Amino acid sequence: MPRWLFFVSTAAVIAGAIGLGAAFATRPNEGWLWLVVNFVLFWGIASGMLAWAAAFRVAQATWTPVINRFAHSAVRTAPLLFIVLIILIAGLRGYVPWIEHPAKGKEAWLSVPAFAVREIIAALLFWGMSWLLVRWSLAVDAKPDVPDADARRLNGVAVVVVVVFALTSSIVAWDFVMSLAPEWVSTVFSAYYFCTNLYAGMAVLVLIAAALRKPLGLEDRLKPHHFHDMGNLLLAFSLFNMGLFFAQYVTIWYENLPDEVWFLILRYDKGIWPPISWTSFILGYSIPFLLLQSRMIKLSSKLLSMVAVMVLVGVGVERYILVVPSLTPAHLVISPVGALSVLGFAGMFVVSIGWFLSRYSPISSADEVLEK
Amino acid sequence: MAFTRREFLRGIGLAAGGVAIPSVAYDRLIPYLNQPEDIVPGVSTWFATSCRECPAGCGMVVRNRESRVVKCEGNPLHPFSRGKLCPRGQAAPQGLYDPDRIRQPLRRSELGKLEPVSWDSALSELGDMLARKPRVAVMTDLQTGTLDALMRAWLAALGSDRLITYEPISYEHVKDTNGGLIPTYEIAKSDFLISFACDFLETWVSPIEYAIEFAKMREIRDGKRAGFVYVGPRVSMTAANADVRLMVSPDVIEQIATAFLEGTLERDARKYGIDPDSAKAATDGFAAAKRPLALPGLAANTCCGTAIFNARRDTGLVNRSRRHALSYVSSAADVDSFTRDTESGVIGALVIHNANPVYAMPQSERFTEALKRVPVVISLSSHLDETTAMAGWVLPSNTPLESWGDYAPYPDVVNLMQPAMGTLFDTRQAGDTLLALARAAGVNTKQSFKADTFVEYLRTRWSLAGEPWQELLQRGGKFAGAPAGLTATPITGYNTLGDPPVDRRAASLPGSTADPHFHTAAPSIYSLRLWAFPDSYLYDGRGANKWWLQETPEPVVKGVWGSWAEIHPSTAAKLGVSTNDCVKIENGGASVSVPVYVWNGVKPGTIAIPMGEGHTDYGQFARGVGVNIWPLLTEDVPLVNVTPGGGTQWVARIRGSTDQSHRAIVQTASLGENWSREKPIIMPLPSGYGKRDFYPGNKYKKHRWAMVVDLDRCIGCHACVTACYAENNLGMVGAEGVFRRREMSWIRIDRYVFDSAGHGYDIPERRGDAGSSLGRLLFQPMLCQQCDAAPCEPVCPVFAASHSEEGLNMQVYNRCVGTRYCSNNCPYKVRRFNWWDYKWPEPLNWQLNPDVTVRCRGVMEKCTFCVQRIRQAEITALREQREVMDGEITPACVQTCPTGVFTFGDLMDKNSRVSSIIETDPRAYQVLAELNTKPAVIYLKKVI
Amino acid sequence: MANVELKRIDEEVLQSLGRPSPRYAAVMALCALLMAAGLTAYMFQYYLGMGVTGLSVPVGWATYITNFVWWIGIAHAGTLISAILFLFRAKWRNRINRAAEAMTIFAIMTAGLFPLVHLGRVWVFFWILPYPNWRHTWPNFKSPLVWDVIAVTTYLTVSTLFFYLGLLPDIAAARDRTEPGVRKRLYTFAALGWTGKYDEWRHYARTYLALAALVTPLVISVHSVVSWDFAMALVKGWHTTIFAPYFVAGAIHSGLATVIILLIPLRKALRLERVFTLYYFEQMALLMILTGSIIAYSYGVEAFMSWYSADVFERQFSAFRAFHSPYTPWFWFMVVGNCVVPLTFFWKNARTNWAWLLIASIIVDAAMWFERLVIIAGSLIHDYLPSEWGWYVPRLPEVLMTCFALGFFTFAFLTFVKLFPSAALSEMKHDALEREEERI
Amino acid sequence: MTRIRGVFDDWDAFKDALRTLKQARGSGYTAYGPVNLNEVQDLMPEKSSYVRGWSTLGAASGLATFFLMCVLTSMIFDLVVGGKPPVSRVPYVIPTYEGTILFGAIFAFVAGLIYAWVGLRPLPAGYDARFSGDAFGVEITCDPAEREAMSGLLRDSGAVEVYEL
Repeated sequence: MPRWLFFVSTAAVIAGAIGLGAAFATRPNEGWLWLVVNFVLFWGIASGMLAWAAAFRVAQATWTPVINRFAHSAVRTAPLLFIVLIILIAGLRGYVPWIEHPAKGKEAWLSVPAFAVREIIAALLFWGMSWLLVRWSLAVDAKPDVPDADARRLNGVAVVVVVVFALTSSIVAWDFVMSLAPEWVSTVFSAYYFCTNLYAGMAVLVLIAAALRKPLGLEDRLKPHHFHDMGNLLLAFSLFNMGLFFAQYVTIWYENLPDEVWFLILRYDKGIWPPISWTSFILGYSIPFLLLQSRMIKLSSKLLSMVAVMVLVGVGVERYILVVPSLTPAHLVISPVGALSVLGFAGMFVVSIGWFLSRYSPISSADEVLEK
Repeated sequence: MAFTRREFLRGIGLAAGGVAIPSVAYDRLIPYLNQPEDIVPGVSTWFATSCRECPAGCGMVVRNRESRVVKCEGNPLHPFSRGKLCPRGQAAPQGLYDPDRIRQPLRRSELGKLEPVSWDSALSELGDMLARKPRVAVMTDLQTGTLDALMRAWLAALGSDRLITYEPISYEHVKDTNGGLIPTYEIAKSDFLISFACDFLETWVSPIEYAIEFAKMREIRDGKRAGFVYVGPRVSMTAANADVRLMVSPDVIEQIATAFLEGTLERDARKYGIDPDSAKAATDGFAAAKRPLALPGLAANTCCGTAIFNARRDTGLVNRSRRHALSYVSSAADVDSFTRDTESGVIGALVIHNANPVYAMPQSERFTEALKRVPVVISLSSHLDETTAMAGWVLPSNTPLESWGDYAPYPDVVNLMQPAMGTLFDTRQAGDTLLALARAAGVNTKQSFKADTFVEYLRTRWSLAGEPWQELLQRGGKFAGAPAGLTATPITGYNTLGDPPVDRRAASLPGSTADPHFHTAAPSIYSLRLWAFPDSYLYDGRGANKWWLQETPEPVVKGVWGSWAEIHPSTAAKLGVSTNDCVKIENGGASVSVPVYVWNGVKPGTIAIPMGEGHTDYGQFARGVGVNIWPLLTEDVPLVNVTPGGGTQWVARIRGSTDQSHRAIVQTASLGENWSREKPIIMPLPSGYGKRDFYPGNKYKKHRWAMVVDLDRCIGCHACVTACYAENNLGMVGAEGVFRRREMSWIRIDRYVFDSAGHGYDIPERRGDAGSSLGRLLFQPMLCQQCDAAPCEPVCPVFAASHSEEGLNMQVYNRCVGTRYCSNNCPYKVRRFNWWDYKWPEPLNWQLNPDVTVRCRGVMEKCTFCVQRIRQAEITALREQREVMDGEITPACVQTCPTGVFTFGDLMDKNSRVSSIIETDPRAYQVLAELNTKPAVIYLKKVI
Repeated sequence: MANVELKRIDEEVLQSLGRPSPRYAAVMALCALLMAAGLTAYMFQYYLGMGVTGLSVPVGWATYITNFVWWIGIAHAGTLISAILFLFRAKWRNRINRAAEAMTIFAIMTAGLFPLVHLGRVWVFFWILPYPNWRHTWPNFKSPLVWDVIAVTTYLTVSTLFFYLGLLPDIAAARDRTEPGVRKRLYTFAALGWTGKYDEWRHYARTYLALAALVTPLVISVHSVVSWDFAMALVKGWHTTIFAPYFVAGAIHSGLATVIILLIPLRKALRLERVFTLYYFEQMALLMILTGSIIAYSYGVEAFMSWYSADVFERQFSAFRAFHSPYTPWFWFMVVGNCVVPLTFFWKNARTNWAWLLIASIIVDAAMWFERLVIIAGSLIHDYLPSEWGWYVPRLPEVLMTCFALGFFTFAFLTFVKLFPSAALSEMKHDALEREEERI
Repeated sequence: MTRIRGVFDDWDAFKDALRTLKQARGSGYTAYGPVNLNEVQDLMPEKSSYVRGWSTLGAASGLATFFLMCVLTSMIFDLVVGGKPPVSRVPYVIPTYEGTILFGAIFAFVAGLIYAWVGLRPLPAGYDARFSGDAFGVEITCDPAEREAMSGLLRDSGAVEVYEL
């Protein structure tokens, strides 16, 4: 990876560490808050990327050997996320409301041990499977050709990863978002979470592809039509996610049931949060949807990566909106500290995938054969 | 007792009597050429008269629109019914408009068919016959006062005195145990009531009166209320209202009474087959009581038990000086001897008036045979009932709503009757017929009756007593202390053949004869105690020709349109039958086959069947529905043989679970604790919407109608349901319709078991409401909640369901396309769909309320809070340039409820009664409040 | 040599337009019979009232609405195959899309009948449509039923346009290969004078792309809207936010199954074995694994959430549906049929076995129908007030109307495949040439 | 001006012809064929098509129309149902969405037909039925002088038949 990027991201990491440290030192609950936000965001992106790799593999997509390998790189963020998860579990008391006021009838599910157990199992399962996927894909690179056995086991694990991705993302959604507002229930929410993860994941893939196209000399491997296709996927998912969002919103709006509405009213209807929420929605979904209508944008890696950045910002702010208001309904929590922490995580993220990509060949030969 | 202006107007029947109003059948609206003096098109006239649907004799005012009777309501001036009516009273117009009424005189031809004949020829022929001085007898239903006097005078004139006042349910044993009369039980004064199988809230003697008194007695005064224990084999509606219900076999009721007095009840609980806890509860209540009072049922031993009880603990609450008219019913002995005479052929001519012994008489076939031996039988009934069907001559009488007369349920209460509309068919007053017959027989009526017509006779009789006729007529009768000359003379039975009065008590006291451990040593599974109870609406069977009564569900089992036999699951297990299987019941040579309904609301070893169904005649609504168990009643509670088999037949019931499944639908507050609201009331007003609502709700300009329903007062009598049928032109769906869950009632009485285990996943059909004995029942009137955020409204594609600016959920029939989405989305399921075009066979359609649309097939309908009455009041107020007064608007259900469950009013008016109740009463809650529909019907918790 | 290949394609496909065999005719006659029966039943309902159905007060919707939802679902696969896969450039769609699209059109028509059939006063159905009128009354655009009307009509219109556009060049091909006569005149008319000029092709391609791009979001939205008929209500078992994606997946699921059911006999009947080869069926089978697992996910989440919600109604209801309801057997049938059966397609020799393909698809379709019934009637029989719990059993008119739907659909489809080329000629030629490219 | 048409049964020959024509003339020729392939489109003189623009326009108008319909009708007929405001934006998204697609599609279709000049018209004189089946055609519009050269060009690039209209 380019040195400048390395330095920048290391700097970011340090800044973020300082920021979070400061937060915990001064206002611990805020520190926890930011930690949760970052976890939800980056777990989402990383798992989304891997899910793409698996999905392309399952679909036997013919145009993605490079993109798949970029996606594989997300597996390197596992240690970081795992550590954060452990910290979060250890510090549950610091931010979840259902420990001092147990939610009636939900004690079985919303209890510290249950929480810890299922989260750790989920993490092990997902990252374990993804690790297998990546490892087996790398193993193929070493070989001159692709033995059927390898191809088959790769397909197999890919399917597993896709399934596990859906389940584990759902659990993360329930535990780190829904459980913060214990009375709230929405069946589509978990699906919404992992679909937006795929969205964000694709955005990151676009960025990586745009960034590393020249440095790795992949001009002939990443033709405009690759970006066009990725752009179309972004387009499709921006619409689909808006659809899911609307499905949830209209359903809850229509019957106005006290248990359901509060979560949405707080964020999208009354009080201080709606401006932020709607901004994130428009920035993350609506505007990209409109921009991506244009073939020209989709074909150019530069313009497309701008859209991708927009998407990531939108989704990031949305994650913040999903987490924070449940804990501090009355007042906004916006501080440089928070910004820094996000920066820090972003830095870690870049470092880890950079490390991966500088290690391994950017072309997954297992998928390459499919092109032929 | 305060009146609103409206009520008062009703009270004084505007039409001062005397004018016979022509009844015209329009097919189109044509303005009057010359207007009858007292008919203003579009304005109703109210006539005060007396209800004659049962011997209770409640006061009634009848609403007449364009010379047609359209609705009956209680007479607010009446001393004991106080403006309330029971379902039977409400259904009176259906008797009047019964499509199968006898429309002209009939005589039996050689071929044995009844064929039309003109009055003149009938009278002349019968006159000749009577002139030949046969031994004449008259058999009538309970009549007091003028008609009674006339009948006896008429008999005398024809040289006879055989007048039999026949009431199938004669309260024989109540009389026997009270020195030959039926006293008034002043339950309101008592503080502990024991009912020995006495269903005084449905059918017993004077249900409305006792319901009102009951409500008074049950009022909570400084955290206390009078206790009520029911002893009996079946959960009747009355039993469902008891604090403690002692489910015992009919045979031990008398022992229970003594056990109470001797305080051995708790000890011997097991012996009597009742659970010790309830026994204890009952005993404690009794011990604490200062003025306990027992009420006798129909069976002999219940009466004996009561007699012993009231004698030992005499608290002066049994008022024998105020005897009920039913005291004058001919005793069984008289009927017996009369039957014997008839058999012996002494009776030459028998005039039958409204009595129906052929249908309703224990072991009736004996009487039927006897009747065949009477040469001339003349029936004066208005309906072709079984007895009339056997008569040689039918000289149809007017129904009570078309008749003059008087009726004195108590010495101090004499109701006057006046026609509320002109005669519908070619029928006459019974009195006039009698007079005409006498004249035809050569009697000079002017001399011997001082009158040529019955009206004349009546008026002379009253004016002799120097009564202000007009005023009394307007008030509906003479209510304060009857003056001399008007008291109905007591009749103590005739034994012209001089045989001594038989004491039938000894004969019919299974309690005293049978072994007291009877219930423990279970009877052979093939012989059960038959507990025949008068149906809440059909009574002894006389209501069966009115479909409102057929379709109003029995309060507890919810059965309609037919008979069923209630048996306990354990008994069912022994018999090897389940709900809807038929069993054959035999006794005294008669037998019926009837489907069973298995549930735990009845004592093991007992089989309970309602009376009143199984008519072979009596019109299209009665004929062939259910079974008639009168022939089986060799004694009060006979042991009958029950054989399973005979196929299956659906018991037409309004089904659904009685199990609340922890949903807190009927909420309860326990007596003696200090109550508080768990949840605040979500007002159906803009103030009810807060920051947890997505939208702002409705704006109201002037009114927001709302209702308070006091569950603690509801006894489940269904008067409101029938009133709604009458007021709002609800269609008849029949047995199949009810079976398919298509009943049209806009208001229904749900009932839930209080201590339900919560295993409420399926409907009783498949669970049979198991469990040894049924828990306490809670009644809940359920009608459209007029929600402010109504789920039914937004889903309608065409705005047929929308919200009025007075807060009502409007249903625009003309706009409705019938998607039924609103009904699906109504959590209270109070919307009703027109599955067919419902028919009102001529002339039943004459009763239709002209203020209410008749809905066509394919549209949804629902409770409107009687919007027509609301508009009426608003218009009146407008005309008088004032605001609508609180309490001025009374929807039909509110109007007729005997116990005052409902309060209707305006929420925008902070001082209205509804507002203040909702504000202050800690028992107030909303059903399914968690759905945030903001209902405008606020319930007050049941007090347990 | 390209043209040999192209000629072969023409011959193979166009031969299917020949005179129908007796057996073929017999099947159509049977369909006609079913339609007649259904119409008779409907006449009774029309003249007597909704009373002839098994509906009641707790259960206002059942078989009719089930049919509506089910047929709309069937329709989705067609659009999916022809539009979405077109956008994803999945080659394998190109042969089956014609049949699939035809299926879509007829399925929507069939579905469209039922909202009318279930109306209490069908003679005023047009009050639901927004049209200017002297009464100044308008439909309620907040009502899911109005959304339905708009969505379904849009869907019918757009997919018909899309379908016709795809058909255009093939009609021309047929036109040029039929002897003068009625058919020829029909084709000449329908081909709108298509000459195959490349200027025509250019605009044609853009239009096709535009329509495909529009119909894709449409197809997702239509079944979401249908699902909102239920999700908007507060009936337990209806009111849940996941319904939109869940119903869409279900729709495509049953749609794919139906395509398989239709094409397996068709390829025999029309001797198109070499056109509709096993490969295409395999692809659809694999797609069904995906849709099936989405449905499984939805079932799971719904059940879990009803427990998690700790709401007495929710918990009791899902327990009721799974264990105590009269529909319980059907509930489990739908779970197995929709989620487990498709999983067998993981095994190559399951998805390459004609018999199993057919059987599995039939199971899936049936299961999907019962899913709709269990959701619609099964929820209504057990809502908030126990006193109003009921049950539902369909009665003859409903059964016959369901038969009518099947008859109508099959009849229309069979007529179509005899009238127009049932495989996309131009697309197949396109593939043929591209394959040639690759060979060189 | 005369029109010369060459009929190709060989796909590559057809493309060669077009290639040469593109280099030689760049315009004044067109082609016929049973299938549409991008590479052929690339060899054609004319490339632009405004169908998409029309479709976008239609979509926009559909959006406006349906949203206004919802809002205005509920202003005329302003009934509060279920406590929801007469004009509530959330549910109106759905008709608007559908309307957008409906109009977009209709516009696209009509525009497509009009541009492609497909209409209910008799087939042009000299329409060659083979072009809808297995043959391709190249048609050159040139002035009579070039006639020989052009037909030669077509023959050389492998036309099985060359004729003049």
